[in-house]
Amino acid sequence: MSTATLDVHEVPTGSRVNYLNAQYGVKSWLLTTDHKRIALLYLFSITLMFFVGGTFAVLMRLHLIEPQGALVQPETYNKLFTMHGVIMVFFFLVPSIPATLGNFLVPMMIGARDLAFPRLNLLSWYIYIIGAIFTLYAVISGGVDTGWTFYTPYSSSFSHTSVIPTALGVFITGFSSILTGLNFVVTIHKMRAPGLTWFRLPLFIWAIYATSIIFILGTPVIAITLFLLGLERLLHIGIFDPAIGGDPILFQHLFWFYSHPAVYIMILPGMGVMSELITCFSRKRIFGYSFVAFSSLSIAVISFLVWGHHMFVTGQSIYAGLTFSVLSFMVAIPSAVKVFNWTATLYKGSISYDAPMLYALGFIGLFTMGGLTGFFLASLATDVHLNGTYFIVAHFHYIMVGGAVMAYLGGIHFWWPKITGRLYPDGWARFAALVIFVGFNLTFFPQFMLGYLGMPRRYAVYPSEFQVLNVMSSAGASILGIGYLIPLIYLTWSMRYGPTAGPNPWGAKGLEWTTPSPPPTENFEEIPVVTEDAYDYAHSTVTRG
Amino acid sequence: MIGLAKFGSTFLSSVIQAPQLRPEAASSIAEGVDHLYFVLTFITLFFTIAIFSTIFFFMVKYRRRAENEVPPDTEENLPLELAWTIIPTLICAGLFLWASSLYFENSRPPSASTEIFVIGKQWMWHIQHPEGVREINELHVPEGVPVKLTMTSEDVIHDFYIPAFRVKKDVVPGRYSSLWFQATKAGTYHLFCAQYCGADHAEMLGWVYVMSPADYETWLASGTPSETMEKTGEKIFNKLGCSSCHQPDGTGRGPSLVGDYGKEEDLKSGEKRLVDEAFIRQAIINPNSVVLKNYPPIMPTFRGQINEEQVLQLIAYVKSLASEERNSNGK
Amino acid sequence: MSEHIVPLRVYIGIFVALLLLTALTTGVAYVDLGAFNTVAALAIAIVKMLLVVLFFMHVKYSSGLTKVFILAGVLFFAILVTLTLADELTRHWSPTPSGWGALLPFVTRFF
Amino acid sequence: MAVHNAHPPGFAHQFEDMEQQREAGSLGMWVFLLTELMFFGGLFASYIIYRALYLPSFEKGSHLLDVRFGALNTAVLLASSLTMALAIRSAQVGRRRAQVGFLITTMILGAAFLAIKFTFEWHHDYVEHLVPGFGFVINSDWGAAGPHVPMFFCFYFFMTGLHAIHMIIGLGILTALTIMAHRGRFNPQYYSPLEVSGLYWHFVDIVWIFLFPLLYLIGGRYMGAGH
Repeated sequence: MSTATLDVHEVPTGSRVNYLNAQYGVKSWLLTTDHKRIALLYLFSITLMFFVGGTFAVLMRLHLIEPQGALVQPETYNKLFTMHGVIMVFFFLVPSIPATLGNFLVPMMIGARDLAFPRLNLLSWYIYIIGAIFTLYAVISGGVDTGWTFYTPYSSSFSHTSVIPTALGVFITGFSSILTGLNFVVTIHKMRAPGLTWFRLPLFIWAIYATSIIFILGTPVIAITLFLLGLERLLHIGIFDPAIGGDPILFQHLFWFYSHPAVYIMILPGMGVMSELITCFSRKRIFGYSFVAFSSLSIAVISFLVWGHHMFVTGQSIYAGLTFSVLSFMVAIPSAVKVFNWTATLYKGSISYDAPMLYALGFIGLFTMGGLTGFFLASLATDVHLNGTYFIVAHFHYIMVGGAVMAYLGGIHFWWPKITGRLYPDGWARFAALVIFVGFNLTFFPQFMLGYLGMPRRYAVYPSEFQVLNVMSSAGASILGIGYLIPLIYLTWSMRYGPTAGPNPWGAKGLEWTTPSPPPTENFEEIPVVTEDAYDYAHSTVTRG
Repeated sequence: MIGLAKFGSTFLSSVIQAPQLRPEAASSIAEGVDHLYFVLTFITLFFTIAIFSTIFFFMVKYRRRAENEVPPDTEENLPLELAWTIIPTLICAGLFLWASSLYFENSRPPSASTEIFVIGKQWMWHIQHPEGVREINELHVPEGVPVKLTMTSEDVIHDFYIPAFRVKKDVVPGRYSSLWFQATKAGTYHLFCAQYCGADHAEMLGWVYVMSPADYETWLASGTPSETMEKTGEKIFNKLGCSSCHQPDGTGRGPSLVGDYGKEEDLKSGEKRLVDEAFIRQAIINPNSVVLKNYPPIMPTFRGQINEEQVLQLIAYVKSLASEERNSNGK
Repeated sequence: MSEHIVPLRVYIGIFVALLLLTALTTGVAYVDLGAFNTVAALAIAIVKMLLVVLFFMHVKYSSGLTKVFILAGVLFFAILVTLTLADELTRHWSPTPSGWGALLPFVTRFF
Repeated sequence: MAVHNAHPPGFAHQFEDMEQQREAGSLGMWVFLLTELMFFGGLFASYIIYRALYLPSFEKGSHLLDVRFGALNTAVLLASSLTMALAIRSAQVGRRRAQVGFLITTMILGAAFLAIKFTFEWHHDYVEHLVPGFGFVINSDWGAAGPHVPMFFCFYFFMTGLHAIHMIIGLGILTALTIMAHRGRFNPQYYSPLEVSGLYWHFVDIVWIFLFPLLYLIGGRYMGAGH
């Protein structure tokens, strides 16, 4: 960053030692403590989980083409949506950006050789894998049918499926999140390069920091909650069982204390990616740096205060309902501030239409939709009608798939040359972005209407008047499914056959782009000294290379 | 801005009136909820379109024209930042106040409501009218009369949802939840379970029949003649020996229940509690948690000895004792 | 090393204080103070915690960052408890609220 | 990047110097303790709610515990915290013998705590049929408070059980530390593992400081003083 021109490391990939070719063999991967290799381990594992979860989703949508159900028995359908939710939430969305891009980029962006605790980082991946094995075992051993929310007393006393292995899997994976968050917090606090003050950090780092706070403070609560659920199921001691004096609603409180902030675990890193993409492809400093940075932190904090809006119709006290409603409205404000600032960043920029930018624009549109439909659910009066219907399903998919997954794909496309040292075919990437955008909207927009019309979620069969919209949604799902397969194919192809990428193919700022692609094992030959603010495109010539 | 919103919502509501897009509105609160819904829809579309078209405009106007182009540096603009922080805050505050007021209005049943009892059970709805008529997966209600439902579950959490009335409430085992509505249009409407409750969750549905009050009376009378709930309740009351302590004249070891319903009672803990359905249920199931001030904590729990339906019948009986007193005072 | 070395007598003093407080909290439990039994027990526990945190865990001599982290932890624990109790303890208040007047019982509790 | 060629013992490559490494280690442990706080926090929150709902049963249950063992264990654990702090101090001033001695004392005290817990308390409870899920018997003498006494014991066993698991993990860590200390791995320049493990041990102590009044002294013992 201290140098004005960025194309200083022009060395052909083949002849240079980098983190990918420094060592070979399965053992060198499974015992690695290099944050970049661990990021790739995560990338492969979560991609696998994504397609497992995605398969369940496709089966669900196919089933719902017919009102009486086209494919499976209701019991099987219940397992499909449960396993789709569990796998997508806990094994894909939560680790998605933090564990892959975060792991790869946090040390590189702050000018460090590795995370503070590299062995702990590897341990996190193993914990994730153990959790995933338990959950996949539950899938194979007959599945689980409680819904990803595990509501008591159904999950504790009534379900006859593999609740314990699933809950155990989620419990274990929680510790992977906790340790990853811990590692990031310490690294960001203690290992920034000289001159890299908090207000010179890339906004991605702020977002990851905010996410880590949620990891640290929220995840233990879901862990203890699932622990109690498991004991309750095994021993029937009555903590959540109303028949012996327990309170099933307490489970929901504890569950949502984590699971609502978890939504922000999924979206905050996406917002961080967004700030990187928008600035790079418009060659502009971010508009309102400190507003964007602090909005991440305030989202992280407020996200802990709003969980009760999942429980407006449980018979929750009306006083608590009011409190949670007003706080839920509050969390919209920092999110809105971010969207406005991204839009303003484009003003008078030099905007290019590379594939990552298309994903970024898709993100802004879908996230805005998703965020604003949150108003319907924070409003007590409309929430009563919409809670538990397809409106909810559409709303959170707009945030998590339209938002988080779009940002994840945008980020993967953006840093792919850095991660692999190869370029992918840009035309295909843009085409995929378009297919995903169209498929997504066709899948989930009809679900808003279904919800308003009153179709409850988690229905294996439904009254026939809802069929038209359901068929539309299923059609969209097949387009969306294909849209996700295209990047899988060309990105895999590019790892071997893609043209070699230079150190900085986008002409981007940021310490990670000053290293060769792929970077050497210790990232920097010499720890850089930072003298300028983030995204300072105006004061240096930028060249793609 | 408000005018624009008004226009937008009127426009939208005329579009959304199309039967494919708007669910039937058949209760007194449906219109109010829908109005809020339309305004929210308008706000959503307005901001989504505004942001998207701005981005689109910038994308075209400021597209990169030369590979090594360096645009001017971003300028900070504090007033703009404050404006787009404060304006959304105000919009949110307005929406919160509106939605919450509506919610308050909708959550308070008028005092002269007809009361019907609902028990959710995997995977059916048991409904009992105070007159003794029972239904399964069907609910007959009179048009134009406020109806209050008192609901509980025998097993897991269910959720009683009538889309056409815009009402929904979880039906939780171990406690009472209540719901009220006033149907405004005769007809047949969906009744759904909206909280996942196991294998046949999607089959836990039924129909709500809204009838004119006269038809409703005929329907009630034609139902299988059976005991009223309070009558059954009285029998249980005597069978369980409740009457030995709760004597009508107050000479027993427990308080007299005559006229107790609807009163405020002082508890030993210093709290004041209104004697309503939930209180009576708690007193039967967990008597220790609601010991009255001047009485010893000697009442045993009846948890596990009677089912939810019998608890409801006991409550109906205790409530009838209250109106008896009112009647005798009147005379 | 920048780490502060705490004098031996401070450690011993704190330990003796902790033992005395343990004796005190046990003793107080045998006196009928009504609701204040719980208050006293918790107050003593908090004092004991502070002694351990400040001296045994060296927070008195630590950076501001550590203190901020600890306070953040306590704050979020408080959020968890308060907002859950906000529902659980007010559920049966005034079951038929009317308009904003429903807030009245909540407000009057403070006067 | 000067340190790379001259590694002090225990130095990890990703850090710039020992000071940075020590600060990172200590901050990491504090962050971990925050997650521990929230982990126990979920349990404490549930406890508070059920205690409010079923106060008479919780008081009855509390009176079935022997306060003498609770108080004794508190003293034992506080003493172990003291010896832990003294072990770290010995490292700071470079006394290896004292270090090992204090660590072993800490372990003995920790083990004593667990021994009292398991033999005099849990075993006794099991014999008296006070373990929910394992043949709990509701005594008719408890009167109206009876039905929810098991709920108190649920929390009693969850909380003390989780605490005991933390103690056992702590004993494992202490064993490793004792071996390292014996081999002279720690000196006034490098005692980071000792310091962060100390933080963990003190945290476990603090959890007990709260468990003692919450479980043994609910609502005062004056009613059940004769037990």
